[in-house]
Amino acid sequence: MKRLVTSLGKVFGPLTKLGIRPQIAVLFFALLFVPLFVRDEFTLRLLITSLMFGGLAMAFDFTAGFINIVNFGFAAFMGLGAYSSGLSVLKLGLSPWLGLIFAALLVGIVGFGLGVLTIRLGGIFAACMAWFVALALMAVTANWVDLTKGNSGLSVPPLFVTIRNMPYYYTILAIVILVYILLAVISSSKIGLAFRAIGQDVVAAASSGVFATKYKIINFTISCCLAGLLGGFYAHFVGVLTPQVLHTRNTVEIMVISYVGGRGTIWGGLVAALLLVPAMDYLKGLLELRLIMYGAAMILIMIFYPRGLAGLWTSGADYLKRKGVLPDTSTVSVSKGKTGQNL
Amino acid sequence: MLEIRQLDVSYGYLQVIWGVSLKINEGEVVAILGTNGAGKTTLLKTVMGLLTASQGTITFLGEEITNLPTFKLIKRGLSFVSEERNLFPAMTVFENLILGAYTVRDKKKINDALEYVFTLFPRLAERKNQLAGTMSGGERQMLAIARGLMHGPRMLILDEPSMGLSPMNVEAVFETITRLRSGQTTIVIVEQNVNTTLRIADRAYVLEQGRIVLEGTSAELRSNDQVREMYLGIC
Amino acid sequence: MILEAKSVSKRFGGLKAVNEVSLQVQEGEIFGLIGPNGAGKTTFLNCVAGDYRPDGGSIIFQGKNITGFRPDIICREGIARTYQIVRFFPKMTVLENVMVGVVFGSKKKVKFPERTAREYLDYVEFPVAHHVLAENLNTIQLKQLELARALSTDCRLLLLDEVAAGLTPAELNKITALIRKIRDDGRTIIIVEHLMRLIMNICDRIFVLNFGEKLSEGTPKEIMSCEMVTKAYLGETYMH
Amino acid sequence: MEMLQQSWDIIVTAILRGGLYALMAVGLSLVFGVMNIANFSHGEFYMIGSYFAFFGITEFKFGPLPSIIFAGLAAFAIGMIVERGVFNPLRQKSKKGWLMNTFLLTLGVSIIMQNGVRMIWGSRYRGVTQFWPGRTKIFTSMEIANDRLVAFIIAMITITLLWYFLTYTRTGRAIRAVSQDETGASLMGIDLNWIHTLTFALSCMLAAIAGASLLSINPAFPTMGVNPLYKSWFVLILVGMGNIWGSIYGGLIVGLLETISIYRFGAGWQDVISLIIIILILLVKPSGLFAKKGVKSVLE
Repeated sequence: MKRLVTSLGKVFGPLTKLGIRPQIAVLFFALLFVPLFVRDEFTLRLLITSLMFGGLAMAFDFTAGFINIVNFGFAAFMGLGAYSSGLSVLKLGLSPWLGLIFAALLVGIVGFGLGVLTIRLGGIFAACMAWFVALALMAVTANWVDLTKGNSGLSVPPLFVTIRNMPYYYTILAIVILVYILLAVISSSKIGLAFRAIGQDVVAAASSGVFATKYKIINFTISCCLAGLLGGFYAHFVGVLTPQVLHTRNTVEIMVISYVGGRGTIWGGLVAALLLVPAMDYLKGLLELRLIMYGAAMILIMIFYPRGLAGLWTSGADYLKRKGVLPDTSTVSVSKGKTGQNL
Repeated sequence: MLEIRQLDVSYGYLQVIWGVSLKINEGEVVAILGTNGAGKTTLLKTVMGLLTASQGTITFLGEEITNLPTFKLIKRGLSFVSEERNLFPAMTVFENLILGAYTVRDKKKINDALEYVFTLFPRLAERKNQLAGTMSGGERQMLAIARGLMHGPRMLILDEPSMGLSPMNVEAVFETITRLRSGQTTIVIVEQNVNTTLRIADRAYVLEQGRIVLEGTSAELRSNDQVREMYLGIC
Repeated sequence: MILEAKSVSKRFGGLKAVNEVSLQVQEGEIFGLIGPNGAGKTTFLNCVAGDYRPDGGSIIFQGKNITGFRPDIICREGIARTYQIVRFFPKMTVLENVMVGVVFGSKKKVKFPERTAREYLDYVEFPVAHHVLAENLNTIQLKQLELARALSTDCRLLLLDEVAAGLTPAELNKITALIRKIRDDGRTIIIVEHLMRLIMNICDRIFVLNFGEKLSEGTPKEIMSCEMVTKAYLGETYMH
Repeated sequence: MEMLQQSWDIIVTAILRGGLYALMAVGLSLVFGVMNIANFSHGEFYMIGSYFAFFGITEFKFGPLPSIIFAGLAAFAIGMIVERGVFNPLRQKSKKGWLMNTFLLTLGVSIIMQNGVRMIWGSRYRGVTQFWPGRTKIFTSMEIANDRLVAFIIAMITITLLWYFLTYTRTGRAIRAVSQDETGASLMGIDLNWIHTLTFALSCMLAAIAGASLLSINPAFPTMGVNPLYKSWFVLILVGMGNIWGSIYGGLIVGLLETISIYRFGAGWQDVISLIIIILILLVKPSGLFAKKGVKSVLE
């Protein structure tokens, strides 16, 4: 076992340096082959939804878990992406693929603008401002019936001229892998160091030479941009858009997934989505009870295991390392002088 | 009056207090000395129920109080003036003091206590209606001590009363402690300011790495070479 | 002259926390800033470090007017600081804490930030393994960590705000030696402190603030013998 | 003349509307100030209040006022249970990341309450036609339903009583003490657990009174709390967190913004307009209109 892990470590070493977790690389590899075994269109659809939520949760965590700003209007940015991709195809005649890119850019620009205006303030204030902007966006979408068809719904052309789900599956898998690699690489870079510093103590970060506002805006823009991209995918995957896409309810769902996954980990959200979304669907028959259970589970996890699934994984790995099953990879560097606890 | 037996305290996995035993008699002024990080504040906070003891017992006036919630200890006559002062910044001096007597229901007793602390600190009487948050460091420390006296405690525990104060204020605070002592309040004091503390204390314990390494009367400790070298910086 | 403050003022509401303070700090000296509580010492440091924007006056650092600059820019200009209440990144390791300063704090591009960070940790003789999370450290260790982070920005001028608060004489001797070492290695230091023994011991010159204004300035000897200072600051009973 | 009349109408409507937003916001503000919880389930207590008032009238045959009081007390009790069952255990376990963790907990509470109510009482509307029949003439040509007027008066009385309680009573002072320094408060002999439970329950009661006194205007249904929740958050952010007097002005401002935008742009756009204006105000004054820096307090 130990030798296996060590040799795997050699293979994944370069990946780890980029901040990409070997276990996630394995997961992606496995996901590549899923459609070979899953022939059932319904299950495939569910997996697509799970991956989509996983991507959204990762993008959400990139802001919440690193610079410590909860984008409470996240679903609205995703919804804005969905509508702008859909409308660019319908009104400007772009291809759906260009629509995705258009959506990502547009939402990125909106996120940048909002960031410039509000995000320097930080804390619960920035969260509420993002939320208010989201509520306003949703109200506009619902009321600007000429453009968006309002609550009766906007039909959007699909990405592929096929009723099969396989192409969508590989598209979203590719998007999610890209999102993960992008976020992992950024967060293990120098910029990521700045993000974490800002999230933990803004004043200390500033007095160490970090220009907090700049990095906050960079972070927020990237996160919004990805929300827009995934929103665009949603539009062309589902086919019909209503203002409900922008609803706070969806932000809550994404937030729960990312928190259950584990804050500040990026990958936790993806794993949580792959577990939670199918589980919720499986329990559909329970009606209200299902949501009550959802709420209760959330409360229990928050109280008893706030570090989330990622925390569970880390503790497990630590346990195995202590037992000697896994090699201890943490570089122990003891400097001169006394070591450790002189509390 | 207060007795601690074989107390262990940990922060997470890290044990900070190791088998500490000590005893404080009625009417004494006892100092607890030690280097920074020796566990002095931890010890006091554990006595006050702000931290949890993992082993050992604490008794106060013959009853066990180990790990009781803080508010119950106040009702039993303990009072703790913390290092951070813990004042209510948006309330006036007067309101802060009234809250000090939260456990006292008798109006007359509250008024007596107010009068007492105002004679002790005339400065506070002048600033009765000032917000605590707008006061200077020295005044805050006075208010914190005064507030700690409002419920007529049997024992007053002071954590670093001179920390962050200018020398003049330090003198004022120590003068107050001397005066309280003649008022028959039992006092436990934790200090960095070893010289001055040993002048006013009857006895002292020395804590090192979470263990008691020395104890004795102030005179004994002042003449102890080890203490002089380590804590008074006389080399 | 490395730093010059020209009639710097800072008000909070009606209160003049710092009022027309002018001072000059020479290259390579240890400059003490003392005064009773609320005299405006920390406020003045905050004005220099950019945490506050002064209401009046100007601050010249190495011939450049840096008045009202952002703290991160001032840091890269070469002024680093520590805080009265230690500030650090609790969820980062000791090494990462210092790396923030190495990577972002200096105009120079550092080739191997990790190695440089370790050098600074060794420089302050940091006693704990570098991969420990900062939230697990105690006060004195955190002070050392903060000092290492401040130094790691490759500063020319270091502002120390009450580094000695809460230290015992033994630890004090250690930090005194460290401050001297930092100065001997070519950095200028402004130190705000209550502990007179430390101040008198290591400062080349001392500046006394009282109610936001200059009271006196001179060598430790001059300050000790200045009656005005003794009265206002030290109190009658101190000098036994 | 007509213009003048119209603006009076707008102001009166805005005040009536704003008074209830203020009542909601005060509760939200109290919980934030004392417990440091950004409560997302506040609207659910408004909803619960509405239901209890309905059952008070229809099942127990209480009069309007007793029904509202009944709703308030019931929500108080449920609030106590929720605090003891949800927030208290977390407080005992760990206070790391408290603000975010409790925020998520309130989301969980909100989900459970909404769906619990739907499961027990279904999704249909339950309302009463009138509490206090009749209309009152305010100006020569403006009449207002008595229900609206009384609801406003109830809101104002409740806020005044709360203010008195917090300023002059021993327990009220203890609540403020906890909001300013928890350790300090426990060192005064204040039982933090009890104060937290009491504060949360009080806040729930305020929301429920708002919901109950509007029952004849807004019938009870499971998701009715969403809108008042949004509105009270608008107020809270607009005036700055944890400021009771500010919440009253804030309530009136939000009420005014809404009423004006409904008059000028028609229903549907009111949220857009008032949000845009709030966002603009906040860009100029980020910590809220009435926030004081550095001093956190329930009552200032």
